Amino acid sequence: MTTHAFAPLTFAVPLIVAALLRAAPTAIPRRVADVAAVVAAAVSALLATALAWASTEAPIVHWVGGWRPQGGSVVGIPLVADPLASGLIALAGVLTAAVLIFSWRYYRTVGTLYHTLTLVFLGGFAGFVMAADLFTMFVFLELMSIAAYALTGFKIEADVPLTGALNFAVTNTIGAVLFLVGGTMIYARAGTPNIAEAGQRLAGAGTDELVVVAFALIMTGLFVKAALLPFHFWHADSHAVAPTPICVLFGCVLIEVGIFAAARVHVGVFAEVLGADTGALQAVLLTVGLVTGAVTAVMCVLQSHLKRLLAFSSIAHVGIVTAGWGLLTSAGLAGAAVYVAGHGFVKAALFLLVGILLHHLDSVDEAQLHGRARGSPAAGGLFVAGGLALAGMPPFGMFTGKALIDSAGKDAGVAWLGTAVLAIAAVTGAAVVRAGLRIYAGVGAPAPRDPDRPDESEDYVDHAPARTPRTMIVTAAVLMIAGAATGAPQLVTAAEHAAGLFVDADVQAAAVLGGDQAGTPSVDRTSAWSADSVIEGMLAAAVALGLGIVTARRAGAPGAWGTESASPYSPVRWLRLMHSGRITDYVVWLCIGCAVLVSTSLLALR
Amino acid sequence: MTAVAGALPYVVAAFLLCAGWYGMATSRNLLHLVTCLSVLHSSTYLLLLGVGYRAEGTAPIYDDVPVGTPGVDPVVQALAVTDIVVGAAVLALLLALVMQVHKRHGTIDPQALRGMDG
Amino acid sequence: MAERVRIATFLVALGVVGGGLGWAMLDLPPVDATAADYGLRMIDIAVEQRQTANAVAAVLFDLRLMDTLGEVFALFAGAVSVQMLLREMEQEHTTTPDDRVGDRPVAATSDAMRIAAARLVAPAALIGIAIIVRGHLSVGGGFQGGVLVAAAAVLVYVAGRYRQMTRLLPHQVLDAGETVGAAGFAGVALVGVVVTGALGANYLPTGALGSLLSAGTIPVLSVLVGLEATAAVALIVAEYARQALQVEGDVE
Amino acid sequence: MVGDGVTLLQSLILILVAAAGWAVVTTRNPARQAMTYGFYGLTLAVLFLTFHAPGVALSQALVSGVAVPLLLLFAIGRVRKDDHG
Repeated sequence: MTTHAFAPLTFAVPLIVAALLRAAPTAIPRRVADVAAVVAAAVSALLATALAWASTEAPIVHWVGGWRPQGGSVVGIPLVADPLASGLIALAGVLTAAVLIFSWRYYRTVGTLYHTLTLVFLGGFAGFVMAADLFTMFVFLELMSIAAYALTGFKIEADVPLTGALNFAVTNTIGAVLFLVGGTMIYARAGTPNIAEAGQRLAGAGTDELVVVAFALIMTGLFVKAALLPFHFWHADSHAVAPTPICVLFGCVLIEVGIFAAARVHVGVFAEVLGADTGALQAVLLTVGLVTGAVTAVMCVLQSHLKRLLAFSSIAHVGIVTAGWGLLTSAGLAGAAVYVAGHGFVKAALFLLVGILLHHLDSVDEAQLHGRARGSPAAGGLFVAGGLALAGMPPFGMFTGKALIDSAGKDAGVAWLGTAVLAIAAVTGAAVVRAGLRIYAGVGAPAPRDPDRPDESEDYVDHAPARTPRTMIVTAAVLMIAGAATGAPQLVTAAEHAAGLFVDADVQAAAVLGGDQAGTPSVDRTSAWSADSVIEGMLAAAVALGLGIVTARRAGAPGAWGTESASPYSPVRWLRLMHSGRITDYVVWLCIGCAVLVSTSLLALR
Repeated sequence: MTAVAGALPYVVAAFLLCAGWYGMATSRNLLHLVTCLSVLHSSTYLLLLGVGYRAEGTAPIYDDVPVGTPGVDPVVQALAVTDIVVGAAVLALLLALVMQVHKRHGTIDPQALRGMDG
Repeated sequence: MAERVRIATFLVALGVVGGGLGWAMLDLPPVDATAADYGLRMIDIAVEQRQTANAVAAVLFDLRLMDTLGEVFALFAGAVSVQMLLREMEQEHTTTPDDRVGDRPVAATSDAMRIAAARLVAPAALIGIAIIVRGHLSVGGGFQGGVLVAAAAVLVYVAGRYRQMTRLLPHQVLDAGETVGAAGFAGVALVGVVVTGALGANYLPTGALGSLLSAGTIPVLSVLVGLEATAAVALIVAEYARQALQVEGDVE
Repeated sequence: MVGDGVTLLQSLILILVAAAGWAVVTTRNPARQAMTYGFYGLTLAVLFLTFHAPGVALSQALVSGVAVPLLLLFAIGRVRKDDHG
């Protein structure tokens, strides 16, 4: 068996174990099911890592069913494993394993359905990332989403707004439909659903309204998944409902995969046919990314519900990732990739720390938790370190990722990009630092309880060990260390190389359709670790720390950030009103966003 | 005229998509909203089959027509079947969620349901 | 957002989206002149290289098996989700639905309808099974047949009662059916990796066009999908029926 | 013949589908809507038959014509019972 056969196993293994576990609850002891699920996720991660390792020179292609192209035309569905795709699956696999380990003491009452759905999510995710075919992407997008919707609504007995799960499911289904409509239009024009082949044929036929509108629809669909403004509402709402471990998967890989898929479809299908003017598209993507980042960074600061705070922070960071990709250069994409890796581990650790708080103190509300976790200095230290890492402190992956995006921005003539990214990251970091200081150190005045805010409790926790189960805190610490390791210079080099492969449509097409690879892609090398970048990173961390301390001291006092402003014209009030939690409003926002993307694309790209 | 008539399936598909969307935005009942989502979803079935249709083709099933007769595109048909199944699965899940929302919050009027604000 | 402003904004946006869609679709090749040579090529491959009369089945269970893998697991996950979301909550009494609401029975199905339904059960199930098994030869396949078999189970419900239905198809059987269907599908596909190095490779002899034992793994996979679809649909319907019929016992 | 490709019959069914779809959206009473939806699903199934897609038509008829209305009615029943129970 050669390495290419690993590609289908990354999703087939979790799926088959999921199916077997489904009927298992009575047949096998509970602990066996726990271990089997973790092993399945870990195997998927290992296979993906091996693929990433083996595909550094050229993408590895596996033809499902053995249907290689016949007579120069595609027949089957190719799974394309390159280091970026495989790396993303490896990240998801590791985090899924961590989530399942963390959940060992959770959720006894529902047998193995929780395991089953978590593994189906991973399987759908891996299939979605691997498949270089528009139709297959749609099916696996839906598969992954169904598992995610169900996991969101998992805590039907807890006092949480279940509408969050519904909002998630409805908006994302519309997104998937729009993706399929766009994909079908491409199929009608190019005569093939294969990404590489469609790209070549479109490039030959030239652009018109059809191609441009299909592009806008596909991007709308994927941006809904990526939770970019104004499609982001579902993300924070889902966090108010979903079990804390599941939030790890949502915040760290689910929304990021939207950007990955957007990049893959853009490079494969649209880059050449829309290529005449990358400036316009670059401007659109930078705007979308940075506006998303700025608005949700503010929302992040306004939250006192910890899971929602982290959710808005995730969206802000996806905004940064979008901006990195939006430069449409390999250097920008490399920065985005490193950023995703660093963010994934750190954010996962933060969510698990919140899970521990919930486990002990039955609350995820910053105001209610004020000073109540003084007894856990280790957890508090990890929490604040996580905040600083989000701000871009060395040596975490977000530091190197940001440095790469910064220098890529300068090369692409967007010199201010680094500053904008720094500001967004510092603000989201400050919010986490503030919450950490208030909860674990009791900084500032305790806030009066808001009677409208119900307590949340994780009803399925086995009640209730006095000490934190070691699996929980150790998992969080290990993830934080992994987050620091993603800043290693070797990973930067590898990501630059991988991004060079990824954005070169010729390399991708050669791997899928055969033919000669036109030389090795040029790779820009930046040294992410320079004196300047380290100083900048420390500066960002210092800003986050300072802001965090100031806001922590002032929080709870009247008129502080985050308290309801009296003025009807206050922008903060408008922002809050926008996040109404009503699905009918979100449907309208989705339509507005889609209309903006369609009309801008028609004006700028045609 | 011919171009317009040839595009009629696509136009109807686009109409169904917009109609479903409109119904969702104006809905006052989550069961209604979910059904409208299903209408929006069904526009893709029509679009897919429209794209694969050829008047001179037969159904791509050669049990009682001779092999070699031109057929219509089987790929979009297979995907339409898949799409219908996936749509049904999503719908079943959504309706289950609606029942739970009603149990918890006592209403399924989306205007009356508020999540956590801000 | 004021309601009027909201709707007006929405209609403008919807107009832009719809207009853009319409404009783009006029650029589509008119129906009847499609350029999708990909799909048309599939027919030849299905018949010549796989001895499969039903090209749609060949696409579903061989040429583009990966899509169907996703579909099978989407249905699987859908049923699991419904089961999980509608599980009995601790506050609810676990009363078995007995087709009564409060003191009065659920609107009894009329005798004529019950007899008609009872007569339809067997034919529906048989036709369903035939559609599943002959998926590679003629119209339909595992999914359509599976829904039909599940519909037969629903007819049992119409003819008799909830209890008969659950006695005929208890949860454990349906759970196991789902596992066998989904895991079996993925398993048959995985054997392909071992035998030929490709997921879902068709490693069984393809036989002669038109015979029941032809087309290699295609009928096997069709049967597994049929099992999965039957179990999933029956499970979903049973869970819903339980919700609708459950005697109110919620503790406030 | 109206134009190349789409026959008169198909055009008529297409218009019926559009009308039925609009009826589903504008029927605000869920129980009635379930029935309208079933009808809409069946018109789509007939349309797919004329598009030479019998397999899709069969799926569509079974799912939209039977299964989905059934689920909708069960869900409506549950919600009503909670309201009046």
